Amino acid sequence: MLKYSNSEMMAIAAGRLIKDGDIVFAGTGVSMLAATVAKRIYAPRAVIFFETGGIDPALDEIPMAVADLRVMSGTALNSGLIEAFSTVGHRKLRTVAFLGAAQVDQYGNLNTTCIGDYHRPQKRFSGSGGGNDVASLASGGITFMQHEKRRLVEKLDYMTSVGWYRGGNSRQELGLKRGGAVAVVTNLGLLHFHEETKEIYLAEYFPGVTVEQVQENTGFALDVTNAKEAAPPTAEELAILREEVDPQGLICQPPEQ
Amino acid sequence: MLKYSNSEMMAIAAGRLIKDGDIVFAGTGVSMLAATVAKRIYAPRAVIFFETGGIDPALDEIPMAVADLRVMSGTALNSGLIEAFSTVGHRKLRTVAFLGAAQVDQYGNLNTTCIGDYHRPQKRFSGSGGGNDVASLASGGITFMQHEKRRLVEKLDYMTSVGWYRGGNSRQELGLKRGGAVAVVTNLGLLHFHEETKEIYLAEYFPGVTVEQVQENTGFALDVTNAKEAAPPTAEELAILREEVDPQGLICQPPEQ
Amino acid sequence: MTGCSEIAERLISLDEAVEEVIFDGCQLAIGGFTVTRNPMALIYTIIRRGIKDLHLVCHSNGQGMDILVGAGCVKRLEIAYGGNGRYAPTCIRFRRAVETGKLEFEDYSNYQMALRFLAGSLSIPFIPTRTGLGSDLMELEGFSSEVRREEKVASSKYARVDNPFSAEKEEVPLLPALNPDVALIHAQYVGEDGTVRIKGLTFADLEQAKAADKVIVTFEELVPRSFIRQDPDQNSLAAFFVDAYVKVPYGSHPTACFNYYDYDPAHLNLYRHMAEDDDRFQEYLGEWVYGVESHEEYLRKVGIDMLLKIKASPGIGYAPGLDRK
Amino acid sequence: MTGCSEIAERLISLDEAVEEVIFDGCQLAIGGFTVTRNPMALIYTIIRRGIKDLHLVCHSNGQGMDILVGAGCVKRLEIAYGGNGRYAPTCIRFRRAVETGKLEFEDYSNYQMALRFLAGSLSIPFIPTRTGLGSDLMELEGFSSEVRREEKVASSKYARVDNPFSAEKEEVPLLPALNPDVALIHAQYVGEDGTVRIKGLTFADLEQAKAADKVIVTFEELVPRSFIRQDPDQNSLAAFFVDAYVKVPYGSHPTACFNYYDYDPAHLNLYRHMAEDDDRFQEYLGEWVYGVESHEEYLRKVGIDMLLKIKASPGIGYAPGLDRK
Repeated sequence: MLKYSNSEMMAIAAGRLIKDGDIVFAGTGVSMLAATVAKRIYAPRAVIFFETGGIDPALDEIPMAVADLRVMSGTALNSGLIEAFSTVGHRKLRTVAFLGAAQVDQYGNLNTTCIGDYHRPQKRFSGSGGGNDVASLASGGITFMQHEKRRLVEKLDYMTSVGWYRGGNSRQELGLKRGGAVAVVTNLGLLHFHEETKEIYLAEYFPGVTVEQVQENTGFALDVTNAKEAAPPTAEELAILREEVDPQGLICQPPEQ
Repeated sequence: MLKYSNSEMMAIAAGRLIKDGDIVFAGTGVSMLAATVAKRIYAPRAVIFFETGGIDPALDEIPMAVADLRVMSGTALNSGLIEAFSTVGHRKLRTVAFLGAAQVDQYGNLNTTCIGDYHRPQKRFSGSGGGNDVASLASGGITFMQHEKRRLVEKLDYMTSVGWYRGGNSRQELGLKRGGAVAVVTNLGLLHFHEETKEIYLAEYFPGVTVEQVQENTGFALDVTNAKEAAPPTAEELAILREEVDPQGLICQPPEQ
Repeated sequence: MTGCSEIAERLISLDEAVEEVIFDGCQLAIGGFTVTRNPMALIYTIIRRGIKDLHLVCHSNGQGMDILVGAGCVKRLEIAYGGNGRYAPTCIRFRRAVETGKLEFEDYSNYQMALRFLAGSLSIPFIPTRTGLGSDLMELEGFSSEVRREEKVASSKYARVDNPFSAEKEEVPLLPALNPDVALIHAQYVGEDGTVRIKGLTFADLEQAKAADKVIVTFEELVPRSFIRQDPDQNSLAAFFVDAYVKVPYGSHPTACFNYYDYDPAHLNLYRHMAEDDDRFQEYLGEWVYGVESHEEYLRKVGIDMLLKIKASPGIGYAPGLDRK
Repeated sequence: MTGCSEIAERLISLDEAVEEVIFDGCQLAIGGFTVTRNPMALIYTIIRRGIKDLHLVCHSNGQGMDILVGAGCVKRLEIAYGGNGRYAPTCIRFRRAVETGKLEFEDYSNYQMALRFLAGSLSIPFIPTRTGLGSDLMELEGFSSEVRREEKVASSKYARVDNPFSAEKEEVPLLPALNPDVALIHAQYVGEDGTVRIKGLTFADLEQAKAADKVIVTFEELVPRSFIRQDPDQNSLAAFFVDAYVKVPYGSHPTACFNYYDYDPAHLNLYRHMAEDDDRFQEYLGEWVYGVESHEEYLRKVGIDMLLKIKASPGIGYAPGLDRK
């Protein structure tokens, strides 16, 4: 059996969600790998771009920040923030945004701002950045996070970015015309949202993970009725990830032998 | 005595109004010549630019339109309309706009839209273009026109661009924070505006023109109490205009011998 | 990727592009400005194919707007400036159409129209402006209240709102965003990857393209991926904004295209002369539009002598010494 | 014109620029984004000169923002993102200052801050947005009502207005424009005529510069007029927007400058380590800011070995193979 690490599984599971032709708004870290794996395997016509304005960079090396020089090298076009964000929200484009978060709730809303009181937090994070913008404007959002009770929570300490808001039609009623949370990819599995209620549920657990383990690490009661085991990474997926996408191993360390 | 044509006198009289360091928003025709003469003689640090976005072009040849390729050749910077117009209105810049018009009234308001009813005019002109914008935003506006009774009128058929509006402080009260009409340059002389009332008056009549002639060709009672004769073009001014600025004679034909 | 163009399926002919994208009654924005980079080849094709009832949204459009109006393709026009510089201080068929009541028209200023396209490109419903105050632009509406109720027409010409961030009362005019059905752009370069590069001034072309539902780009030259990606700071529009590409050398003749060719002064003068009279204008259309089967035939009519005369000089971008009277 | 620089009188030193343009309590915007093109040399000079009570307005600023906050120069902060990418997912001195209540702060999103600078650059008082709806960005204000009454602080974080162009009721959020007292920009090229050219992504630098009352530009290289004017489509900012120029090679170290040098991973890691502890951070400032008399001395401390390691490869723009762990 192939050996692979947790973050490799996450990158590949998320990559499989990208459709050919999608405009993928990538962050750094695992989400960048997911986008790049997707483009090289399942979605050759996907276009990767960054909130900083670099469209379709060569990505011969992995960027360490969205403003890394590597996101402006070999691109189709370099522009500014206004152009980048207006592209994410453009009605004629199917744009998918990758997001990170410190907390997610059962409607896919995200916190990247703080733990505790906003004005005097126990722990302060980086803030929205482009997170709120892409969660508001993109056709769909995919979030990455570690699967922990304190991270998958009933109530966010601060709602930085809106997913399905309070479920049902509440997102549309806010005036957000499209988009919403597509999936949450954790180190334990893949979570989707019910079509009508917009409540989160476990769609897939990764090989080696049990449903109980997922439940134990979730801060609210999780619907697991339709959960099935995810397909493990294929040899091709792993080879591309390790040899082409992140050969320096900056993001994903392969598992210890 | 030096011979010169009417349009040469107009270009030079207007050029003399430019101060060193002014950002001059030029149109085509005589106003372009005025700006270029000014830069080559009185105001070497003046910057000429066009509403289309070309800043400080080489102007080795006279442009025939503000979108002429000659306004984008040898420039410091080529941009778009948004950048150009936001520059005209920038509070840190002293910007002077040259304008043309079919009609002007005694407060320096301009009509470049139509004669007769707006919806079914006897004569339709090109419309505002950037005229309203620069009249609203620039630090000052200088208008060129032929001196005729039907052009210097008590009431405009259509107020395309605002000068001093209804005089006094009425321009500021509209919400136009700066600017206003600086001068009207006609083929007969130079008209300025009273500091308080903002009413137009004859400041200078060109050599060979009489005050009576000016009055006869004006559609309202014109204050001529302070009028004096303008200094004729100097040999240097004419030489630069004819040899450097418009050597092809596209705008100003020198007088017949 | 394979050496072939990545945009092969979007690289179509003038007729196909007009057939697929433009429809009777659509709201249309055309790139360029007065005598420069008008998408003329597309415009001739629109006329030839008998497209009608267009709602044209322009800032300062000259040649392209005037011939569309003159050929009877335009029902409704929003515009800041209808002129061809010294070649026609007011566009003649435009003037005639307004004076004879043949056109629904609305006047804005140039900056205002550019801001309306900007707002459309940003997907915001309106944008404030500091111009227009006190003028008849804000006092008089060209469109009737019936027209105001139609699709793609803003419900009012302007709106006003009190600045909510100001302590004193300050009324701010708002401009309605524009989101045309189609934008037509002529560019110098398109890469094999579909990236568009416009050289020289861009006017409001990029805002128009990003504001529109569909975009057709005609271009002078198809260049390799390696060329267009060598300096991506210079590029203008990503491939995902473009719905159809048509390679059309001299595609903006008789208007100019920076670094490629100057405007054609003889043709602009001919056009003005022909436009001055209704019958002569029909003759002009017959000879230069309806009577011409392809862009290649059009260029043969213009003739190699003129194409050489207007050829732009490298490093200068226009044709120095061209007789422009 | 004479071969000498046309901007000679505006070409001054770092100390002169800070002395002449920046004042205690001023509202300051800094260009760049996280680990790229921060105007670090100017920022070190600000710290060294003891400027205080700054009102910093940022979108996603990393290194430059964090060291200003850490050095105690900042009283008030409006920000979308405080991070250095993988080198510090949350900027450490920023985090500490917020957690210990040492900072007046207000959160916006990145697009919102960029739009606020855009509105300022267009001289319009506000601009609509489609983001923020439903989130705590719009529910919670960081600034107190006292702070809201102070100069250069918008009277409210957002406003809402009914879209006057919509038949159905539709509430649209409005963002207040930003017009900082000063913007600091680091660019690759300045021409002898004062024209500024930024290569690679420009972030919100141009909007910040045009929104500000005063602009200081530091740059890598002063280039001849003939060079900067050869392709003016590439230029970023006209000379009349710039109040002071300072030539500072490696002026954004340890952040990156496209085509010139990559970020310095060793220095960013060192900074993170030192920033994690209050005393260590003072040591860092002592060694790298207060203890350094000039930018040249700073570069000698960085050392030629590192400057060669981070040197960008032409045609790629960054330093390939650089150890970035």
